[in-house]
Amino acid sequence: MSRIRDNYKTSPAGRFEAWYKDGYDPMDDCMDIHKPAEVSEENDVADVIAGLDLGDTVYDRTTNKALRISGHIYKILSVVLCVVMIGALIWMVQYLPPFGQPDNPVNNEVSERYIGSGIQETGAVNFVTGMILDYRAFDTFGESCVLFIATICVQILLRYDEAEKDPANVRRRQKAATDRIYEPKNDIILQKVSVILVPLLFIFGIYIILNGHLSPGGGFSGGAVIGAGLILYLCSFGYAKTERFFTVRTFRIISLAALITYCLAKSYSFYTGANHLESHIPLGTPGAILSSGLILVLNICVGSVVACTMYAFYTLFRKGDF
Amino acid sequence: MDFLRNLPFFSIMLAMFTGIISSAVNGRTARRLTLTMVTAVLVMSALTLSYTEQIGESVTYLMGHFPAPWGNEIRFGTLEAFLALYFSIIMLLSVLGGWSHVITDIEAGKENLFYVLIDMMMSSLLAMIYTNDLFTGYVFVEINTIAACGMIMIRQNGHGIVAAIRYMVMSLIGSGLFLIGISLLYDVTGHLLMVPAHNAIEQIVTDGIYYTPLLVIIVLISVGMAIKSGLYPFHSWIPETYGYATPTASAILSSLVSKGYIILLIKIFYRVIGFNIVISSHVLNALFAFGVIAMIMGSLHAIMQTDCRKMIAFSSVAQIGYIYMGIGLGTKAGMVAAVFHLLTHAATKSLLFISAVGLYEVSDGRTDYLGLRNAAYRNRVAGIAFSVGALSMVGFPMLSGFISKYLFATAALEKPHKMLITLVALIISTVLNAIYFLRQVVTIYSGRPGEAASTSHFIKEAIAESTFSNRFASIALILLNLFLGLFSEAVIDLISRGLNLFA
Amino acid sequence: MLDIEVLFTSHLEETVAMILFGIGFSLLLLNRNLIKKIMGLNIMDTAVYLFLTAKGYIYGRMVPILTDGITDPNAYTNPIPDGLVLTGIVVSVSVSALLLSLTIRLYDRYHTLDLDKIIMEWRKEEDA
Amino acid sequence: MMNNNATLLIPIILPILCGILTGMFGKLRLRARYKGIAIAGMLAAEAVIVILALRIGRVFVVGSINSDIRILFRVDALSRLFGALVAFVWFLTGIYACEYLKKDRHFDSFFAFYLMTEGLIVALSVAGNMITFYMFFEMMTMLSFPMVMHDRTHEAIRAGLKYMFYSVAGALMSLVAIFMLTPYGYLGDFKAGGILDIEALTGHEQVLLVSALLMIVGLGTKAGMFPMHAWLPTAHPEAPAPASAVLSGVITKTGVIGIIRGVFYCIGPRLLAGTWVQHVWIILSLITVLMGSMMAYREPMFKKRLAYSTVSQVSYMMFGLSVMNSVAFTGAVSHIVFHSLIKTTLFLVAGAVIHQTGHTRVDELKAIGKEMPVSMICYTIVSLGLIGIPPLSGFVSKWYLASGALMSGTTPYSWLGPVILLVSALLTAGYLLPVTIRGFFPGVNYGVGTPNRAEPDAIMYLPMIVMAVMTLILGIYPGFITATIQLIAEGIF
Repeated sequence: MSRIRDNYKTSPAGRFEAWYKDGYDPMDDCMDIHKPAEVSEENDVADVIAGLDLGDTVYDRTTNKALRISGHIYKILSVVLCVVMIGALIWMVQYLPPFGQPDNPVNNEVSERYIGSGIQETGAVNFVTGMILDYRAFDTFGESCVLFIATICVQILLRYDEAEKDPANVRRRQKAATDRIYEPKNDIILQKVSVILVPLLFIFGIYIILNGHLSPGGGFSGGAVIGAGLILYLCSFGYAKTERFFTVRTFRIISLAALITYCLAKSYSFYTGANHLESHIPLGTPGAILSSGLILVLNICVGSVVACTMYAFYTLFRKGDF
Repeated sequence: MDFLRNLPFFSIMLAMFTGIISSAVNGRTARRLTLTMVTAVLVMSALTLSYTEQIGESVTYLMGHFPAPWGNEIRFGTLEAFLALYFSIIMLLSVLGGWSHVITDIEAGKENLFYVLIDMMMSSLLAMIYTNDLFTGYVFVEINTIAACGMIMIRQNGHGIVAAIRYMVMSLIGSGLFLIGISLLYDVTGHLLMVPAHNAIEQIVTDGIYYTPLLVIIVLISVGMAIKSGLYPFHSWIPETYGYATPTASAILSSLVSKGYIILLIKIFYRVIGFNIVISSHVLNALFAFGVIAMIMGSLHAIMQTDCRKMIAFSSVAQIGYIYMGIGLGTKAGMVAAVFHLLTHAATKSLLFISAVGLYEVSDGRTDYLGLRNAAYRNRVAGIAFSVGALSMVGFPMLSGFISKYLFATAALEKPHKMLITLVALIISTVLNAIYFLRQVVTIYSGRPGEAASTSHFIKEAIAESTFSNRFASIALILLNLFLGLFSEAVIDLISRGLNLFA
Repeated sequence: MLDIEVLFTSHLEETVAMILFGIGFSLLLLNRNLIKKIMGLNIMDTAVYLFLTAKGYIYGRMVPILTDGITDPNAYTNPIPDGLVLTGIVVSVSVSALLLSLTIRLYDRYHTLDLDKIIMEWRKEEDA
Repeated sequence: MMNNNATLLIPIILPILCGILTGMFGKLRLRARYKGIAIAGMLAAEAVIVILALRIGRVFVVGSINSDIRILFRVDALSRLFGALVAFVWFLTGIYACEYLKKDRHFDSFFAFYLMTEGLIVALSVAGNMITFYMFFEMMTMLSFPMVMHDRTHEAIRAGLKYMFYSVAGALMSLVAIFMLTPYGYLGDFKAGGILDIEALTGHEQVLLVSALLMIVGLGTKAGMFPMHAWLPTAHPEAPAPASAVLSGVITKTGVIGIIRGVFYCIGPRLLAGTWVQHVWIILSLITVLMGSMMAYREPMFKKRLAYSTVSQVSYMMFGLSVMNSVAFTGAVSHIVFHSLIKTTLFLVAGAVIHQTGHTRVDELKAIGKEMPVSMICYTIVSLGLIGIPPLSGFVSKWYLASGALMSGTTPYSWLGPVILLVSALLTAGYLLPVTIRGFFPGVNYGVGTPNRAEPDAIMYLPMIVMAVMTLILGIYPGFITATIQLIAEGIF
């Protein structure tokens, strides 16, 4: 008998009757508001809402079936996405302009002007440098800002502060200490080699930077070479010797000065260019070191920034400080 | 008068310069510098807006000595200037609203780096709004991504870092697609500046050659930007990201960062590819479908949350869905609705995050439902602000949310085959919004009788002091919301004129 | 439909670039190991650079640096893609540095490089 | 634009402002008596202002949301009638509430929302086009549900949320209808007899019908019409007595007003007469009438019984509207007025009983008439009115309803409707009068001796007396109300 009554209560008709007798609240299901299992003394919406407590296993893929399935679905979907994308790209390739033909769309009046009248307009013999540092200098400025902000983020992550007291940083300090233990003390071969090699690297890097507008190279590559030299010196002689001429303060000053110079110089040239003013910067004779207006200065700025950044990346990664 | 042409360029450069300087000063100075910079950008953008309103057409500004096909350019019309103004307002209020938590959330000695990130974010947003060059767009998208990642992880607990790496991976996938897209575009058009590229594309469409790559390019760029702005299937990083960053970062991320990408996408649609070509390429239907799915799934996820901030974050999944749904309608009205909802969501989401700060700092840091009970009586301004934000999300008349829902519905009427889906999705999503937001509002206004006796009334001693600037920011954002809701006619008119200038 | 012959004669570089891009993309999206994700990112970017430089090259022309005074545009290859590649390289270097430092911090905390494991651990902490 | 008359704003802004002030200055420790005096005076002033400011023909354009939505207030006979009714009922209930909630924790918050809701309902009654009406309808919902969950108990909050979500869903249904009809000029200003342009509509009749049904059902939610009625019996008993009084008495009527506006002033009856929509509407309303009475008949809880009776009575109006002729329309609108007076009184009595004796079930109310005679006499008068005994006002409206139904050509409903109304009237007698009978004649086995007098304070029973007397007077001289309504009906049909 009771079974029948139960069946009736759960049957649609029974639920309908219950509903319009208002025994049953259609909003219950979607409102997620139920009395908690053990009825708390104080009736309170917060407790009510606690009814939808998602236990602690909800996010655990091993126990939560729905989440595991959705994870699988995501995996399958992403595989499908990859396959479709690669297929589409490769299928599209055959409709692209062919390789190395002079009449491709890319070889249009733009590159002609960069090459044809680049000398007169920028004074740079290296057309690529002339392009990135004069025609499309805003991109390049953005690029150095990318480098800058990446350095900032790495500092945020890896630099440890004496002021900080939480155990994680203590561990990082210990790591720094052990690092000092393991770094090569008197590795004769390494030191002798680097005594010869480091000055060459510095000179070569400076050469690349200074000839950025004349020959292949430029600020970024030269700066990378100098950074490599600094890192080599650090590896072979350790922090004690390095910090005699390169500390965090040096880093700050150099990169700040370089970036500010870059910013101001570029602002000046943008401003004059946009308002069709005469920028009183001599272009000099093409081919000479002191030529092509601001490009030399900008190369030097970029070079110093990049060198400092490389070194900073290395030391931050190695022990979280300069 | 003509000097005003320089202001957008000045604002970009000023933001970057402030960032560079801020890296060398201490936290307080960096904060002051940043606030000054954002205020200055605000004023400049307002002047730019008035200037463009006077001219009535969009201005092209050379970045360098060389005109369109050769040198970089920025270009600003009515809508760009207005967006810059709006974004700087939101940025200013978010920074004001949350700086007290920046101090507590961030390791000592690194606050200035946080403000560096904010400056860079501001400059990249401005550049993404103003730029007229695809590759510049890419570079500043990257700056924006890195700065956002820094903002997420600057809270040095494991949550922040895991959220940051998920965000980073997802948005790098997006920017990879965007990069290959613009490389292909450069390959088939031979231009990186937007206007010459557009002419080349029209040439392509007329004589049919390279049309297949063009379709693939449209798909790649749209998908890349959709991934970066967290459209539904790629939303998995959103809740953790917004839920665990420091409040200022949450507000900025949810209300500005994704919007910057969407603005860039709309700009590319209009200025580079041409809206008719985009419509004919049917990629908009995909965006529409995913947007509709996001509207519903985001709300469903949000209902299941117990943490207030994660609930807000999931609701912004749904709101992004609204925006893409509007774009996907493929009409001018739909685009206007999308842009207006973009503004609405920026205002409302930052309002919600900021007021949520005010709420959980008076309920000893708990952010779940039970923790927030009665909080509205302990901090009345935040309570009212949260309620206003929630009501605006639900689409309460006289608030901005109502206007954008109205715009979506009327825009849908123009597309008969999408009308029904849109209306139904709007209704379902609105009811779901009502469910979770009003549930939260009821919670913060109701407490257990024991504490109710002491706190349920607006009794002085029960009101915990939140920082003045937080209250100020909340009130200002409420006013912004009301402004959008009441004087929407001017804004909508401005948006439609600006979209005409986009092309 | 898909003309293999064209793919491997006149579009070889583009094809290889696209395949590399797909490899990097799949690594970045599917692989659970953080370090391999970063490798995937770099492969993806490199593919784009290969594509761009391939676009810049023209048969039988010189590198775009002024050699003995010739300013005829038809004597040099296209300088623009090289510049774009330079810019792109810097971007990818910065991003890789950021990702690597994130990886270091995560490894310090969770002692694994598997992103799924990390996320699961992290959700357990969060619920606790 | 026509003569803008900003005085229209006063009766809307004033209560909202006072409500906000009440909420804000709740924390200063005034004696509840002074607060009550202030609130009562304000309500009286509001009533006077409504009578003075709502002159027929006044127009005020608040502004325009965008090119094609204007927020517009315009007074016509209907809005004047309804506004006056609202102000009157609000005034009396407010006086009652001052006493009823004197010792309540949430005194201030209750009156804050109470006043704001009044302002919004006045605004809604003078709304000049559909979108304005919708906006104020929506706001009124959002601001009236805190009154339902006044006690902050679990049941109250659950009831409030239920009320909330039903109303939001209903309002959204009507919003869809509005959007679907927008292309046919639905957003224009109200005009008696419809504003849709017919030639744009040709070929889209089904759209029109579907959206008309959506609008009726959606707004019918507020009026507790059949498919969406379930919130009403939950919400009304949970609310404190004054709140449930105005909920039953006025707020349910806003749904009816909305349907009048949406159907008779925008779509126009002649587009719907004879279509399947009209049949569905009639059937739904008749089902609701019968079902409500039955549920009330078998309901032991006093307030819940009254709530069910509201369900049934409001659908009388729905039925009167759905048969779509002027006589039945007159009956429906006059029933709005009479029923709101009657039902408010009933809930006030129920509240007084609970307040004085704490009895909530009907079977506990033995000899209540001996304990609180004045209240029970008022109760008896208005119950007779609700049943429709001739000298009382309920009779007038039901007469109009029945005769209108009979002379409308819509067989079978033309005779089925009156029959059902009659049955429902009998049921009404069956569920209302036992309280009186057992109240005054507890029976022989009731304990002899003087019963303890539990008569409430005069402030509480004066409103009941006033409204009971109003019921009587309007029953004897219904002339000026029915005349006004007939004028309105002339304009429509």
